[in-house]
Amino acid sequence: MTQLAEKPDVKELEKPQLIEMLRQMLLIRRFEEKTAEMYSRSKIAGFLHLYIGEEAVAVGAINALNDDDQIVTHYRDHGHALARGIEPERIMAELFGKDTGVSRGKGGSMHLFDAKRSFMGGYAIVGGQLPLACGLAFANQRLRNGRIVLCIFGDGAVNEGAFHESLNLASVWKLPIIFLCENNFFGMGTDIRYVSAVIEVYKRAEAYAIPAEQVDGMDALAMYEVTQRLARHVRAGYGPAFLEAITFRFRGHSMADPELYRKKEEVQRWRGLDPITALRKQLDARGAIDDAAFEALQQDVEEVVNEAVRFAEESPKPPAEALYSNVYYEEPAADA
Amino acid sequence: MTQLAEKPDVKELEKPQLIEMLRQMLLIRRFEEKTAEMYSRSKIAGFLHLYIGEEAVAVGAINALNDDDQIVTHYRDHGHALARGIEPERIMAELFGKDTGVSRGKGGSMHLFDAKRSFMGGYAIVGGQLPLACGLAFANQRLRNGRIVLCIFGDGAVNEGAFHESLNLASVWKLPIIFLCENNFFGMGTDIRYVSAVIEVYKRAEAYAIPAEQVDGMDALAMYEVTQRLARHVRAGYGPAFLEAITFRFRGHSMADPELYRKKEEVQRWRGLDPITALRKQLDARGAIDDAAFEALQQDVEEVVNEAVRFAEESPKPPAEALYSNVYYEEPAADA
Amino acid sequence: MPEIAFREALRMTLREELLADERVVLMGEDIGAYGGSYAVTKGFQQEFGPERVIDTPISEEVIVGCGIGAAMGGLRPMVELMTINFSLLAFDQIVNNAAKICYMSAGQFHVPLVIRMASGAGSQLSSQHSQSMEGWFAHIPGLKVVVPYTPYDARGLLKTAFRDPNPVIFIEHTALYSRKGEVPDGDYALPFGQADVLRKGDDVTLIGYSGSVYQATLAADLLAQDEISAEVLNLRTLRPLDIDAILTSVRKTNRAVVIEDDWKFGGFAGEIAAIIMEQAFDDLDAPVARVCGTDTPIPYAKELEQAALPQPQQIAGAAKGLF
Amino acid sequence: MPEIAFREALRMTLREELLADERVVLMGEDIGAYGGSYAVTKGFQQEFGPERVIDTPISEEVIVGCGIGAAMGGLRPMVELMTINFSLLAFDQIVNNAAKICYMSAGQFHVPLVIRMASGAGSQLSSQHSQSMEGWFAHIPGLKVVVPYTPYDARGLLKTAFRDPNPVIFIEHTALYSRKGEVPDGDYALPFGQADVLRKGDDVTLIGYSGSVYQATLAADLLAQDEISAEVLNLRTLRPLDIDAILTSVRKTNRAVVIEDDWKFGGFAGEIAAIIMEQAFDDLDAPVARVCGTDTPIPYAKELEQAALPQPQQIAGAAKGLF
Ligand SMILES: Cc1ncc(C[n+]2csc(CCOP(=O)(O)OP(=O)(O)O)c2C)c(N)n1
Ligand SMILES: Cc1ncc(C[n+]2csc(CCOP(=O)(O)OP(=O)(O)O)c2C)c(N)n1
Ligand SMILES: [Mg+2]
Ligand SMILES: [Mg+2]
Repeated sequence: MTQLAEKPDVKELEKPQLIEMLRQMLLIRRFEEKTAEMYSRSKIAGFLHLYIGEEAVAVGAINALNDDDQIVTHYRDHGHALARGIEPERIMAELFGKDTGVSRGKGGSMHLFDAKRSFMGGYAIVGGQLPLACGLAFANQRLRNGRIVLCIFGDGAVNEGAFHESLNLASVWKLPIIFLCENNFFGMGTDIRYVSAVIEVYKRAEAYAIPAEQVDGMDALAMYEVTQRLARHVRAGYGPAFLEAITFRFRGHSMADPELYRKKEEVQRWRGLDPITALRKQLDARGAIDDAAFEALQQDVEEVVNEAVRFAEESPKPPAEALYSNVYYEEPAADA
Repeated sequence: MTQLAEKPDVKELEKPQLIEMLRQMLLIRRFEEKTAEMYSRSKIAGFLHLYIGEEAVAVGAINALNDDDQIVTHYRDHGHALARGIEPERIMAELFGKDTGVSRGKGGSMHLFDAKRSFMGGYAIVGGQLPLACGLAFANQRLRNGRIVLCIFGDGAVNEGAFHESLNLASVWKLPIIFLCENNFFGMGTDIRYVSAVIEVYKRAEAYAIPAEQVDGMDALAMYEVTQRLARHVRAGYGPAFLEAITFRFRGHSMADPELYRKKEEVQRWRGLDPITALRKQLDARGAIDDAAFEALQQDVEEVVNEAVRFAEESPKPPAEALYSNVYYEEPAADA
Repeated sequence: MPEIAFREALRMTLREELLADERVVLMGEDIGAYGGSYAVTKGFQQEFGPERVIDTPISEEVIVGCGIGAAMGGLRPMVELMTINFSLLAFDQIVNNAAKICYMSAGQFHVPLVIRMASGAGSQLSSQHSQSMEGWFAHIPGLKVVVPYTPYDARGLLKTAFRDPNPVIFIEHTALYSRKGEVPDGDYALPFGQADVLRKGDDVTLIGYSGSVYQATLAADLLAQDEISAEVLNLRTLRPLDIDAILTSVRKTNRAVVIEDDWKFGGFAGEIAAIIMEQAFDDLDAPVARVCGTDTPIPYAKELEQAALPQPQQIAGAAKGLF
Repeated sequence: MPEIAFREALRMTLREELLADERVVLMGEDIGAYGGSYAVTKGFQQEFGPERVIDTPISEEVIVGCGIGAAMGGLRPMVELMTINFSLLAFDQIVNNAAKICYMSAGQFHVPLVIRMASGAGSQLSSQHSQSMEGWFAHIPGLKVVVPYTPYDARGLLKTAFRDPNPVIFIEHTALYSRKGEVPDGDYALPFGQADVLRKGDDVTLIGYSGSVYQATLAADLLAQDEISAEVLNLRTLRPLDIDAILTSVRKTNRAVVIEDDWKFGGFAGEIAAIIMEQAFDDLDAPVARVCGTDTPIPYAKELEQAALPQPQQIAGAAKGLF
């Protein structure tokens, strides 16, 4: 693994980098709107969990990491995968269940993987990825490769035993992990206030002597700033850090969600805090973008997403033999 | 269940009650010394976990509860069973694997049960009894029967996922439970400092907004005082409480333990703080006991323990059919 | 008799239990405000209140352990685990506590607990969300394992589950929730351990449970086209297992195919095959055939997933192979 | 060849792996300062340091998950779970992650992890500490399951486990640790999926694995007294399973008894019996017999516990019943 240079401080971010972050957020938004459309047209099946509204969390945090830092996340993973730079068409192809998908059609929406980009996977058992993050970080520590792990999970995962065991182990062994909790106040249809003894999630990290912060997850630059700061701390060998990002999902938990459990007004209020509008304003203030440039970005993203759909549509299905491959490890083919 | 009167405050404990507590501690001590002897004579088999050195925790805490409050504990359960008033001979018979044992020879040392005394069992999967405590307390809450649950576990159990899930649930649902952690600084051969991010166990309860205290587990009266105070709080419906008792086991983890992991000096230092000597001094100061009375107690306990062994020896083995009974619930026989 | 959906049969019964017995409480993830991930408890929290129909944290181990303790403590709890895949997180509580407390305490305590969970594949949920582990529960002494196929089964067996003083694992195949079937208005209960001869036949016995019974009936249709008369057996419960019904049918047809969504190797179909061959060896004209899931995790892509599951054509083919 | 104990064979091999490969780390509860609850790693922490031989918190789920992640991340970890009973707390990690990551990622990641655990009953540890769930692991595609009987097996198979790029569940019956057997000094590895004909015979095949092979050999002695020549098959691995060796032997003897400590109903012995009857139906003079643990939790009392486990007399009796 080549150790890449650290990313610049938020204040030193140049125009192109700021624009790129905005582009990624627009891409995630448009990409997911399209997946919803494709789901209703039965091009995509299974569970589809949209990230719309939470884009700033993924884009801010992941852009602040080194490119070879590892990411391990949950089933709501499109945003994280796109922010990490995985090709939209290969993600769309995965959702279409095609052989050209990132997981060759075996994983689907909840299980995106990309070894080349140290994207260690989306996992669908709530809390199940936290122990894996400990192991990945443990390996980094032993191999002294300078890589850290970004472990992403939701507010609902905090009540799983795996959360407790993982934070304790990470703290005792000083593992290089940033635990990033995307607190969108709901675990499926359950309000965090009814199921969590302490609703300020970051405070629970104190029980493990892990430094913890809370951040506005609707502000991409704030996410970038705090993630980079924590990454330095973690990379320096001081042990894990915990970050609670306050955010909100604008859509239902999954496409199947009737949303009986929350008020339209609440959703509306949050839509008013749209992270994309927010970042656009910030860039505007820095004179980094004008309307024309913004529309150009939208244009660009629109084409990328349409191209992704075309690619997915035209891609071949996995061959019948694929059912039986990869159950056990196989020597990689020459091209791999 | 008849609701019994609460126990008196520690200052109001009368001489007979104080003497009884001392007697219980002597009984536990002598009983277990005898079980060790019987183990080496192969009268007892399996795992045998001695409580010697920790007697004040069980005696102080359990005497402060109402007699119909429920106790659920771990495999190191002889002390808790004796303090709850279960007949020594029926416990010894259980260890001998006899039909007259509290669990009719099916449970052995790690699984003592006594429904009549609301002794809900000793459990051998570390942390496995905490979820049960939540359920028992939940039932008490719904049945409004005024009973609370004393859930006993060790410092090692604190790192199990079950601990986390149970404390969170108990707090959110305001369940009537006292979580009693017997912190003897070792989980089997592992020093708490190497495996727990926060070694002051009671502080971990803060992550669940559960009021928590630390107490000298070598002081029976201090145990009594704090347990009774917490019991009032819990019984009043304010939700669970957490108590960390600092104690030490004078013997190995189990009879099989070579004790490679700790220094003789450390054990000696703690033996100097013997909880029985300590309580005897306190009673002496209160003029509640003199040497003659103490020797009488020892005499009495000696006879009780010998009688228990005789009873166990002479008791019949379980009938061969017992292997197949109780796999599923059976209507109780007339006498039960 | 009126036709209602499998889901309705469950709802009807759960409502009756909630109305009939104060001690009945339902606990689980998203069974309240959300209405249940498969809408089985929809509206219940509004009707019975959050004290009776309780949303839990995402903490499978304590949800189940709490159900066990509540049952020991005098309530009549029903715990919903959303899906069988998540039961792995509560396996210790189920195997080491629920199934053993009555035994270890020599009958001083027992655990009248119903644990419901959805099972099965077929909705493109990929490997972690598509498992069928009914056989693992059936392996454990101390548990009872219920696997209804029809709405009639669902209602009658759930009733019995709430009358049973032991821990009952009640498994619902997701493909069945919306399927309709006749259910009498009146109250009735179906005993555990009594299989149902869903279709009479003379040439071969197709044995299934839960969702796989449906595949068996489709296979029976295919076989009928070839003048092969298949008897279809719906097991209804795996523990206790109605061995008599299985042997009676096989002694008549002299051939059997066992169908199971779960992996074949080390699966429950092997137990059924072994029992038949042990006890009806001389009645068999051919070894018992098994048609099960492929020896792979379940993939996401539709065609691959379908290929991983027992198909009517395969079952019919296996049956014909016995002649 | 020198005779060494099963435990020694494991120690020798683990030491070699630690010496040979920097990436090898051992993690588990009490494997360091305490020396391992069955003394398999005694002295290792002193020799290799706490960085290589690591005491973990009592947190089975993260211990296993950490092993999986470490394996994905480039190490060669060995996780010790103390006993198979505690593996239930890590079942989700084993079933949903270890066994599926290679598949779900289409081979982009794999999990070269060895998970060791002690298994079996017979020491009066009562219901929660006496289970044998080898068959459950064997049921899961993506895992390999190793069940050594002799010290020779233990050394050769553990070597192979460390060479395998997949998650390997390595199960050690507690009754075997102190048993001695011949082990060559030199380095050697035993391939997975090759059973061992421990004793040649013509009249009946006794099939066992891990601890149950010992009962099988005792039964063979009893049968010899009645002029019945029993062949004893030691399976060595359950996944992959050496079906050829089983069939070859049964085609010769025409009779088979499968012995397993675990509960019979829904257990792995049923799979073996089913396979034999499916593939050697016409070679059988009698249905395959199974001698397994009783359908009860394991009780504490000595006589009751012994009655719950397969005994040589029972095995011999079952074998005679086939004539
Ligand atoms: C162990 C487990 N239990 C339950 C589920 C079902 N489930 C899927 S997502 C989810 C809610 C998770 O909420 P949160 O962690 O806050 O993430 P979010 O969906 O809000 O991003 C639940 C209960 C599951 N997948 N795994
Ligand atoms: C789930 C589980 N893991 C491991 C064990 C083995 N074990 C038995 S007792 C014990 C140590 C527990 O220590 P602690 O909770 O501090 O209680 P103590 O023995 O010190 O009273 C361990 C690791 C077990 N019984 N259950
Ligand atoms: Mg959430
Ligand atoms: Mg301890």
